[in-house]
Amino acid sequence: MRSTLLAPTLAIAFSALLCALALLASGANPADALGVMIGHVGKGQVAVDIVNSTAIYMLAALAAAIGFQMNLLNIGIEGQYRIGALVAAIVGSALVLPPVLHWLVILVVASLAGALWALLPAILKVTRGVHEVLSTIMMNAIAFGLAAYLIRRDMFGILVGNNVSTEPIPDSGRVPGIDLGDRGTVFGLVFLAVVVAAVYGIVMKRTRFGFELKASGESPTAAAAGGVNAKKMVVVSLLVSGAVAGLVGMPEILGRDHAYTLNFAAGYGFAGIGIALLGRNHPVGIAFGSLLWAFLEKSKVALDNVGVPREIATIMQGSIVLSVVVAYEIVKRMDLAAEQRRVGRALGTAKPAEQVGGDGK
Amino acid sequence: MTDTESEPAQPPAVALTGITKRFPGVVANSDVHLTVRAGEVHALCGENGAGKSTLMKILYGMQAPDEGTIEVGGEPVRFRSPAEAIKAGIGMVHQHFMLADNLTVLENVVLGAEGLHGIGRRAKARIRELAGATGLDVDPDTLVERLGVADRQRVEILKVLYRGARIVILDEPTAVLVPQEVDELFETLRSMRADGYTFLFISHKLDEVRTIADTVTVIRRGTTVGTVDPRTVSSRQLAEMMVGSELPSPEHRHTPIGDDEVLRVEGLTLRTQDDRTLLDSLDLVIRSGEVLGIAGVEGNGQTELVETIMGMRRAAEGRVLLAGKDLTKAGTLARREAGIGYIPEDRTRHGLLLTQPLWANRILGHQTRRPTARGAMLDIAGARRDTERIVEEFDVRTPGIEVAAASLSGGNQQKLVVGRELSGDPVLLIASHPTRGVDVGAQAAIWDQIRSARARGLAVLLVSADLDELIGLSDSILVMLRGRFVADADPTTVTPEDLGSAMTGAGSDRVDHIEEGETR
Amino acid sequence: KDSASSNNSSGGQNGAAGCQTVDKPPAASGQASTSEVATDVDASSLKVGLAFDIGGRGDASFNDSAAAGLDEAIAQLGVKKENTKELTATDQESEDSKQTRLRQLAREGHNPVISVGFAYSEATKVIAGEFPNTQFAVVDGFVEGAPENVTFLGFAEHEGSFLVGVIAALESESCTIGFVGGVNVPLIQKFQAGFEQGVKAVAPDATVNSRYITEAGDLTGFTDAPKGQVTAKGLIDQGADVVYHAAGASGKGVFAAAHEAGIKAIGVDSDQYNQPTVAEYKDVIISSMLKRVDVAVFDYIAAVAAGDLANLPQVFDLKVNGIGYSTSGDMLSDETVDWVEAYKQQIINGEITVSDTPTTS
Amino acid sequence: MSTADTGPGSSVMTMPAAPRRRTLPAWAIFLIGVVAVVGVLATTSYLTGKPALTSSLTMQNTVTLGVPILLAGLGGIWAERSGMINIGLEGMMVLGTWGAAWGGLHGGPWVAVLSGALFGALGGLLHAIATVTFGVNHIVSGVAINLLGMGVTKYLAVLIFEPLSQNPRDSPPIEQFETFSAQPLGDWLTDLENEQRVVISDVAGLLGGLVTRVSPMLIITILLVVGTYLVLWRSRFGLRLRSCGENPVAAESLGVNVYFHKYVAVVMSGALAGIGGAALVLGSSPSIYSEGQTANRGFIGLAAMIFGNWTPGGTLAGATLFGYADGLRLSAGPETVHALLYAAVISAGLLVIWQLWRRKWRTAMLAAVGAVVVYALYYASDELPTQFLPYTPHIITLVVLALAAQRLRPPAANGVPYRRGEGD
Ligand SMILES: Nc1ncnc2c1ncn2[C@@H]1O[C@H](COP(=O)(O)OP(=O)(O)OP(=O)(O)O)[C@@H](O)[C@H]1O
Ligand SMILES: Nc1ncnc2c1ncn2[C@@H]1O[C@H](COP(=O)(O)OP(=O)(O)OP(=O)(O)O)[C@@H](O)[C@H]1O
Ligand SMILES: [Mg+2]
Ligand SMILES: [Mg+2]
Repeated sequence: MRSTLLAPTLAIAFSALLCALALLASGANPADALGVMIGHVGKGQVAVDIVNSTAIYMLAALAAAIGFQMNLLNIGIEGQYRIGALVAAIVGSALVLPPVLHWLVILVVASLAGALWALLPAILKVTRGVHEVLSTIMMNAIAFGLAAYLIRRDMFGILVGNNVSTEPIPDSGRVPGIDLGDRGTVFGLVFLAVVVAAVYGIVMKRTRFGFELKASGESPTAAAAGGVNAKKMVVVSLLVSGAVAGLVGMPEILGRDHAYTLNFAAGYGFAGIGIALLGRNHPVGIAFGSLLWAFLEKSKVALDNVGVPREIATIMQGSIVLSVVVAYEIVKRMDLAAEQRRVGRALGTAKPAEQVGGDGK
Repeated sequence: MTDTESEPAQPPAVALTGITKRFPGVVANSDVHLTVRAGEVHALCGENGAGKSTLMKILYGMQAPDEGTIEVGGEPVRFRSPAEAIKAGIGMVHQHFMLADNLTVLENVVLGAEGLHGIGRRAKARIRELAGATGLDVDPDTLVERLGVADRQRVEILKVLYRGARIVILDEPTAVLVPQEVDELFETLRSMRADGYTFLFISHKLDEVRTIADTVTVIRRGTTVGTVDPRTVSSRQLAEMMVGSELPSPEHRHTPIGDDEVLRVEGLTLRTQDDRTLLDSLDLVIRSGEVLGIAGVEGNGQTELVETIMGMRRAAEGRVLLAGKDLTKAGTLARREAGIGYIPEDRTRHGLLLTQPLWANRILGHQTRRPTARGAMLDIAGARRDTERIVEEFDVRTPGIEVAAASLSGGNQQKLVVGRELSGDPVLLIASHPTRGVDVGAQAAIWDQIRSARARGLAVLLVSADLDELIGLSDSILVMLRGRFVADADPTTVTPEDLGSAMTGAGSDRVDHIEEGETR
Repeated sequence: KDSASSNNSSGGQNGAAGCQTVDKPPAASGQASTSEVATDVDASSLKVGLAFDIGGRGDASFNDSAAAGLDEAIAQLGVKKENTKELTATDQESEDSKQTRLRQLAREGHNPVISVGFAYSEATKVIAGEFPNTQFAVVDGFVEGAPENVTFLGFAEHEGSFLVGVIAALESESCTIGFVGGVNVPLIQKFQAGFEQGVKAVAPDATVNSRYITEAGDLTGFTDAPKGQVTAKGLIDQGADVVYHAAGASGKGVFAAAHEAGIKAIGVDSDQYNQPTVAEYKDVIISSMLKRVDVAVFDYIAAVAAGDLANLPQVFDLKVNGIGYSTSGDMLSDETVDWVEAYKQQIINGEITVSDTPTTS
Repeated sequence: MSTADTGPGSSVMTMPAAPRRRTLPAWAIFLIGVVAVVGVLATTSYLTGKPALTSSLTMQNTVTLGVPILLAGLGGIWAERSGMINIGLEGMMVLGTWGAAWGGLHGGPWVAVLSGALFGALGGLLHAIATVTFGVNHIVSGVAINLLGMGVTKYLAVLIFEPLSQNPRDSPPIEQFETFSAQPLGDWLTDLENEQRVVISDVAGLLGGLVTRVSPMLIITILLVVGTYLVLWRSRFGLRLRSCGENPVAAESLGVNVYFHKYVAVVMSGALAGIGGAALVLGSSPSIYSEGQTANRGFIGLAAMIFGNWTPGGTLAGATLFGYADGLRLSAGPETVHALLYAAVISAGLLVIWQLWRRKWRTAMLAAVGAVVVYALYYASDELPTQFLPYTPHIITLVVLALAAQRLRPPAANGVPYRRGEGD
């Protein structure tokens, strides 16, 4: 318990210190900057934006966490969510269905497309032993190519001003949000992220599947001896990871943009990897990590507004990840030593004095 | 106690005084005193976790003592790293091989000692020169991964010789060797002793100790119990010094073998990707209440046999039937569900999830069955309850079932694994080296559990490198060599030496109570 | 039918002497009207907010050009410097960050709020709805259904590109001409389309090879000078002796390649002959296609101050001097300038319609 | 008491592998590979009438685009051979670009290279502190360093460069290296190339590209490739370093200071990535730092390293592939890239013959089917959709990996946490 709270607290304090130094170096007042970042949350729709972004980051981080649970590094989330979003936008705009059904179909299509984009790396890994980092880096690049191809005007793209977009998704496919008036609109699919996180939490903790996933992650050899089919787990976890990744773009597309455009945001995949590690692959940890990440991301605008270099927020993201993991590591070592001490005490092995009796010299 | 023999004129090769080493929660060494004369083979005995390896690592500079002093050749020294110990003429062959598979023999040997003869032609020449002394006959440019166990052992000794060490620590060098290989090793040691080398020799096998050692020091619970002359004590006395109580042993107790055929293996063949044959058309049958022992030098296919029967490797040909049911195409989980329990040879790699709590380890391999699971959901309460039962029944010494498996000592880890594998009423237990590396008390407990399960009708396939254990527990023994069964021995009459001969392929014509062939 | 031209280069002969050209069009008649916006208005009461695209002020590209327009307004229209605010977008930011930025500017009382780059179109539409009394403008932007208070400052890049296409055709000896686009998106395709049409108008047999550094979605094509250089070298290797680029910062590499091979190059957006970062290569920059974002921004501010947005041009094109070409360095002969002016007049008069989509691909 | 016991020290011994047939030395395989590739390209160039496939310009472009990737890949080798995964190469490379521009402003191109190396090395040092000293997961640390690299660089660019260049994204231009050409040789090769004789002109073209307008950066890179090989495979220090990546506990038991070697390796890795950044700066014209200029080259470098089986020669091949395919697309255009399909058909044909000769019927069959499919694609189309062309090297990499990944051999203890005195 101590480790779960102590480590992040230490780490955030430490990275805040680092950034304060950087701010001082550039002649800004760290306290003011922090004040601006926090004050910013109360302004306009920023709070709602943070909530919306949190949901998106959560989905990306959950996708990454599913891979991490079994020691797979799915760098391909970036490509998977792009393909998921694009294919879902294309299919969603072509369909006419009653509202709820329409959303569900779009979400399923997005997941399938994301999973499909993870399929090749999964197959290459289990049949040919290709490292997933390498294959997913390649697939990310190729995803850009496919996206550029599909959005060509002779394919599925239409021209809107200087922008290219897919056909807009009809109203029945748009997921309504919670309108908070001046405060903005919370995406309806924020709840999707919550549901995915809850399902993830339960599956990991309570089900055979989660157990097998974690077991293969911790020790592939022990898992194999315990009857876990490692190859199957690799394929399944990469596909599930890809499926969740496919959903990453959905809150924005179904809740706000209603089409895939050239402006479609990039970078959620890499953020997701960082957040999953920050949250220790735990759903609650991921939720808080996403919140922190979203807060930092949104504060870039606020910092820029008061003339503070907004790169500070990026530096802060990097240094928080680094210091959190370092802090975790330190606290883990402390905990392990404490546990060994406890075991030692309980078993009495730490009391050699009664045994002393040797005379050898 | 033979202190008087040391001549005052010559200082001892090594003198350890008052060594204490604490680990978190454990005192590994506590006020240890040890004196090793120059030119002797000094054996170190003690039960698991007594602190032998730790003491040697301290002498070798790998760990720093919390208290105490070290003298080498009469000079007080303080090693901060192995490099300094090596400089002082100390070399160490570790309990676990310390070799990099993907480097060549040459590279493994010269690593860290590049200053002596470089890493090129001169070094190669020097290695060729020394190889003879160790009996190693391979090209120095061979990758170590291509070497067998005995050759790896030789490379380890070569590493020590190459550095010009005069004091050589051998930490359980014989654990993985068959009797003939042990004899060869001892030959090497004797001739080197004649050349003036000093040895510190660790072994659990007390007869070996009495064969080779000039002096024996016994360690118990991290401290020296005494130093004795091996010629004047019996193995039993030694053992009692180590344990502090009477020594149990694997005696053979016959129980009737049932008629039901539990496991039938027919024509089992396993090949590697590049088409080498690892298992060559093996047949065997085990009936209920029967223990079938498999003897063999490590690396002759026992691991592969067990893993193929468990479905962890895919057989190229052959069938595996459990109680008449064909499992040839089944996966590991299906085989477990059909009633096979599996004690793997390496519990930390194949048996346990080290960072998970004990109850989670109870679930492994039983994730589809009661009481640890219900449908697709885990039954965590059930798993907890049953873990408590195992802890109770198998005397697993732990402060609770929430601690990580890594916190348990090896023997207790092994008891947990055995308890788990005997849960859920298996009809067949596959036990690979079930007592390897566990201390005497735990060993006896594990033997008892296997015996009583057998009495209830369990069939057991036992693979062990401990020939006494094999002979003591088995109803019949098959000897494996290069992926085939080469002999069939009767445990009531066979001796470890006979078995050893058969295992190396040397003794096929020497013993009458070993029947040739691939029967059964 | 062949019309001989001057000593310059654009003779009517084939081969190394230059391209076979069509008849020289009649000399320019009529005048380009400058924008009708009054410049004697007093804008001292305006608070102007400027939201840049990635890069911001100083990027030596269209952000900088927009900034120049604001500076001009400060100098000429009496806008007070302290009443202006500039904010800049970050890489990979999401749509809501753009909205927050605009909202921030609007809330602080900036009016007008000008954003730079088509990526702001959608965000501006949303925020303009929230602040009906604030005037908004989007450089390069367009989106359907925007409220009244949004002005899209669009440009006829293809018209300017047509003119530099004329220059290229006249200046080429080999009659092979190259075009390097940064990223294959509709905006840059406008440049390609106009350029190709311009070349063909003068020299129907000329070859124009067009290449893009990256495809839609991969914005690195605008920042990768080495790849710009490689691309231009390839075009030069295939015979091009005039190259035109619309590749942002990658264009530096295009100039470098032209410089190295001793051929001619045409710049884009601003008068690159005078740009410090490429000063080394200025001797090959015979002209630049000018996209007068500064003019548009200035005119827009003036129009807001004067309260007559109605008179602002729909599109900043040749007619209103929103688009043009530069002659800095005096590397164009009078003859060439005559040709260009003649075509310019034809376009202004509507005798030539320049297409904004390339015929190929 | 190490918890992750998957380390090499605990590997279970099973049957030893059979002694391998004597294989050719690495350099011979490398040479045969080069000859085969040149042969295939020359044949394709001849049959499809696309001289650009083997022109000297293509070679020059390959060098321009390949060098930064190669340097990043070399950095990857250093780190991973010592057992440290370095996914932070991109961030270190970005630091290198800033450092190079900054150093170059003050002291010219040589200082730029040094300063790029220094800044990259600082990134490496941070990675080493996090992973070696604190035992942080290597990937996490790498991700963080990528973020930090970009954040810090942008921050510094605004702080230092903007006042000079009036541009927050660019530095002022720095002095470039003088290039030189091996003249008589270069001319002779150019003549040969222009004669368009089969094979000879192709070889002349490729060689010509290597010897004309040579930048000292290329020489530095080649020296670093050779140097990496010599240091890691032919020196005492290299042996120790590699042993840390194979079995750190064994290395420790022989007196090797594992922490020290890992530190050196990771810092060196950062330095090489930083030199890669410098190569990018110096290879741009004008030579400036410019935001976003690395464009994922660090990741591609990592890919080239894995492609190259963690060896300098292989990484050279991987980087060449990326540089070649990208350069060909940009400079020769889509039709020429299309001709690469033809090269693929020829390669597949050769593979069929080779597999038939080895009596691997199944593989031969698969290769034959592949050849037919690719040929059909080639025949049916004039051009590939341009949208996919930038990703040609990525697709080739996937195909090559699918065929050969089983031969890849990462260092045994790569990415495995190591703590002094905790092995057994
Ligand atoms: N690095 C370490 N950290 C914590 N505890 C340790 C460490 N190394 C050894 N120990 C503990 O110290 C005690 C002595 O261990 P050591 O390895 O010396 O035993 P040993 O006598 O060699 O036993 P074995 O016969 O099994 O080899 C054990 O309780 C062990 O768990
Ligand atoms: N008889 C077989 N049964 C099952 N699988 C086989 C058999 N023969 C080959 N394979 C599998 O087919 C694949 C290709 O086999 P092969 O060994 O012929 O390829 P190769 O030429 O060695 O190529 P590479 O090793 O580069 O993949 C391998 O994955 C191999 O395991
Ligand atoms: Mg030991
Ligand atoms: Mg093969």
